[in-house]
Amino acid sequence: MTTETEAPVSADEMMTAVAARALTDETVCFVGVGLPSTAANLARLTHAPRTVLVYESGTIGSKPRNLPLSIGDGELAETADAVVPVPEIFAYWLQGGRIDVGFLGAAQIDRLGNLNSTVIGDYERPKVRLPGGGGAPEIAAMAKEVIVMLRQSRRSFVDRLDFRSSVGYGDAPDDRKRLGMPGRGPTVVITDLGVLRPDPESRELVLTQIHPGASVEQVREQTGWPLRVSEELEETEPPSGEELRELRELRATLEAPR
Amino acid sequence: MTTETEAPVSADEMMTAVAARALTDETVCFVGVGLPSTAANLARLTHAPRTVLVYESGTIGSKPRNLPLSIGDGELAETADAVVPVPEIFAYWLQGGRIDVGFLGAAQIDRLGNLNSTVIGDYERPKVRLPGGGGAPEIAAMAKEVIVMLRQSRRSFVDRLDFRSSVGYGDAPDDRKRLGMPGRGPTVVITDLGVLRPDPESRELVLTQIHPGASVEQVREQTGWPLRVSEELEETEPPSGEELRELRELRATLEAPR
Amino acid sequence: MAELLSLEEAIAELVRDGDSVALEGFTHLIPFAAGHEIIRHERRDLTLIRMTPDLIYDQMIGAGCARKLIFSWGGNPGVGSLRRLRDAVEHDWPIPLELEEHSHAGMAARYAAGASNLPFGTLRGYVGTELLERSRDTVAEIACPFTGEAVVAVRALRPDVGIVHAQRADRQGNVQIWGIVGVQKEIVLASSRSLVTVEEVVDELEPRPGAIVLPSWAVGAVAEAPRGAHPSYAHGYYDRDNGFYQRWDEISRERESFQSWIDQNVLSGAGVA
Amino acid sequence: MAELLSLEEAIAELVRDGDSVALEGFTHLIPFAAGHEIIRHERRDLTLIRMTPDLIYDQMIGAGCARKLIFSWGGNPGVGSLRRLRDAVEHDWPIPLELEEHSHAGMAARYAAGASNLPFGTLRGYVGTELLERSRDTVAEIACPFTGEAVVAVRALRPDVGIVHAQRADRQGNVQIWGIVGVQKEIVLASSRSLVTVEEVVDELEPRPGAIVLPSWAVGAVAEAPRGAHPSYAHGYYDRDNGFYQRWDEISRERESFQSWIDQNVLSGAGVA
Repeated sequence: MTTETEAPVSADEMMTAVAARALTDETVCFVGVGLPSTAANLARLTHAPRTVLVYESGTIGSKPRNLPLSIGDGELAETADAVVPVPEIFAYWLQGGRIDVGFLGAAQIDRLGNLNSTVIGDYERPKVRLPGGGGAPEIAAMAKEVIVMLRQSRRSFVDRLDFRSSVGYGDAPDDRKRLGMPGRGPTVVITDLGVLRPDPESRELVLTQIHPGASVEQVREQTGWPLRVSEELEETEPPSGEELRELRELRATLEAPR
Repeated sequence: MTTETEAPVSADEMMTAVAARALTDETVCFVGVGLPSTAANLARLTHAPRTVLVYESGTIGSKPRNLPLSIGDGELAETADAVVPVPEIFAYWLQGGRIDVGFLGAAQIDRLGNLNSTVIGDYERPKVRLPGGGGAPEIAAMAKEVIVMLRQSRRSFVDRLDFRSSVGYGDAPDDRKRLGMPGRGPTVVITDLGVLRPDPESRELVLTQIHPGASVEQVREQTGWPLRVSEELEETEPPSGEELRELRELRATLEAPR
Repeated sequence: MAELLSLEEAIAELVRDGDSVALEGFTHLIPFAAGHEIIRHERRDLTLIRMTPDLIYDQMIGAGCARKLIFSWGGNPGVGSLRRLRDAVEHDWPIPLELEEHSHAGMAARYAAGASNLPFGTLRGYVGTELLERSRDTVAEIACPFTGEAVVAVRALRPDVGIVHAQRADRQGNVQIWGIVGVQKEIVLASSRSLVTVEEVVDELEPRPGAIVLPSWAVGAVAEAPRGAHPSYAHGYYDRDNGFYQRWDEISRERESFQSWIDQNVLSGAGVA
Repeated sequence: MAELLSLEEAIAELVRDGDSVALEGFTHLIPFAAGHEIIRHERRDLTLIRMTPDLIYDQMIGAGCARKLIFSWGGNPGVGSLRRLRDAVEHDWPIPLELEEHSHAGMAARYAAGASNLPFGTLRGYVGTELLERSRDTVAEIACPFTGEAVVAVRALRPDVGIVHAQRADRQGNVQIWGIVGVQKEIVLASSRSLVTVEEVVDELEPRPGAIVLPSWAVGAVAEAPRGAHPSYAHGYYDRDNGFYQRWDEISRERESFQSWIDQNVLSGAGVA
């Protein structure tokens, strides 16, 4: 299969490459479909070959050659080390504390990393009914750390969530502890404009990294609260030729007829 | 294999044949090793070919050709329709209410069919430490009905148990209901001398059947409480030639080297 | 022993107006043929239960079968929204739809509790989220009697009818499932009545790696429904029709296009898309 | 990733005096070789945990390794008593043995709760029995928050060390088990440290019907121990040595005959009986 490597880097590609880099080798990842699945597979195919992918459909150690469109594609089972029932994947594996990294997306995020994937507007009379929490509430609570991926805009980075589907840091720095959550919470939020990380004290998300071509002004404009910017703001290294080639080959498998 | 059919019928053989007859076809039995396993397999090989044997080791629908010495012999898995983990066999299958008949033995039984398989003497300083409850407490509670098999003597048919390991009818006729037990409790107690059944009102065990060669006097003598005898006491039909042949062939597989 | 019925007989016999019905299959083995048969039988006022409503419930909701939905993730996987579900929730079309919303972990625990004949399942979850506040009837915080720790109890699910699709059954009605097994066993065991649709009925179930077997006596009815999971997939038989999942976004966008798809592909009895 | 160690190294590293240790295997795959290694290492004050203590704990108790036993059925299956267990309980020989006694269903629920990182498991059981009164620290009645129904909570088991035997591992330490799988997975996942002894280490784990796989990263250590489950059995490798189970009744009858058997067959390092 030949793939284009000369086209400019898209926003999704940048997010995916940055997310993949956030994974060190031998990490056990609980993965949802879409960008997270692409990022985890990209890591596996580049710098972190022993990354373990766990899908909520019950496949453990899947090594798909083609990107799955759904969380339960047949290839995930065929290439897995083990396939277990869905109650077991949540009870023994996620709640059991065996997941290093959970990937989450969302429609809205607030400054303490709490997520909304349930509704826009009022719950009873929603403007937009979103898919809902799915595996996210327990991934957010139980994974040792959480990587969040979503595009940055005033509609997604909001002062106040319309619904709290999953807990980041709750309402205060020690809320996770109070709520008995074993995981550390969201350690990095990757957007199409940059990267945010929680302040070690207040847990408020701080812009720590900016992608090539984006400006701090632009990021501030797309954030629904007064955004704090790190004094040591870094610029993201663009995807390397190898990253881009692997990524585009991967994405091509998603569109190709099977 | 040739087996003796002319030897006199032993006490164990009589108990086993009577227990096998108590099973109608298509019954799902939760079986322990020893006489119960022999009885259920005898039923399966004679009048009740569709009897389903469930062993607490997790084998469902085992069809052993040789009698197992332990509850988890390899042949039970090899001949099973399904093998499930031990937590599942107790949660989904026994507690789930899918067992028609549970077989239980015990060291002691009282007049309300409660069983002791834990200690003789004081719990802290026992005269004899018995194996303990094992699967029995929940089989006694959850199986739709229970068949008890044990030899009759003043040491086993006691006025007061040294320890209540499993509940028959508790302390009063409606105790099972009060304790929230879905099963009907022990419907028949098979001994080497006869058969006892609970009185429909008081639940007290009543002698309803006596084996050939035994006398009511003898049964009374071997019972540690004033035994009630049914007005319609029947004599047990001795094992037929076919029953005895199948039974002796089965028991021979237990002793034969594999 | 499971009865071997035609799909039409099975739905006619098992599913009644007002029932709570779970058609399960986690992405894999979604019982589309059975869902279409329920639409053809014009069953009404159903409480539909599924972790991921997926296209099958989008179709059943759009067709007016459902009064209530119990679920945990209601999107079109990898594509976007379930537009008929949204239309029902946002605009009461064709009729209002009550929601009972949980997380995946909570739903899985509720099914397992149902299969275990327990009144509730236990997990660490929901805390700190608005799901907890929204679902007080079915989620409650309880304290561990030994450590005092707070955990969450979720009410057991015991559907009136549980329906799953599987690869095979033998002529006695024993069912074999392999690949992603999801919550198939739990649904069959948790439900008062159960139906398993299968790709084929065979003489013997040859053992396979990763396969589970549901014994005939634990299954209510078995009905042959070849390609009965399409456009989802049946491991070893056919792949997921990702193209159809993508096209559904267009088909379901407008009420008219949806209605005409249902008319032509379900109500006409012409079979699955 | 699981470390591949020799059995001697593994026991030296993982099992310490005073630990709570579960050597599991429900009749099948009982880790005798690991138990014998613990006896050779003269570990003391252990809390031994097993549903069915079987011969392996009879030996370890007789050898003085155990301070406490957590169990649900302590007989010699199909044969009779565990005479060393009885001698410890009835006559404090070689040292007193504290008992924590449960039912099988309760133990299974306790292991599953441990593997699930829950503080307790839930079941319908114990009610009306003296087991409930004897085990107040680990069994408690609780009420369903939705229906008010009484059910029983059992305290989760999280052993310091969990040890099981399996048929195979690959060189990365992934473990494959088939036949009766018992509570092998639960023990490995519930324990702080875990060891799997295997019949053989192979290049690749060929998929097999009925097999489960424990991924290497969920296992602490793997040690090769051929015939390591004898006199119990390893499905596909060797049968249960029923004759030894019957002979054990004689060997274990007297303290002297037991001691001399241990000396000759375990302490001498001559290997398993």
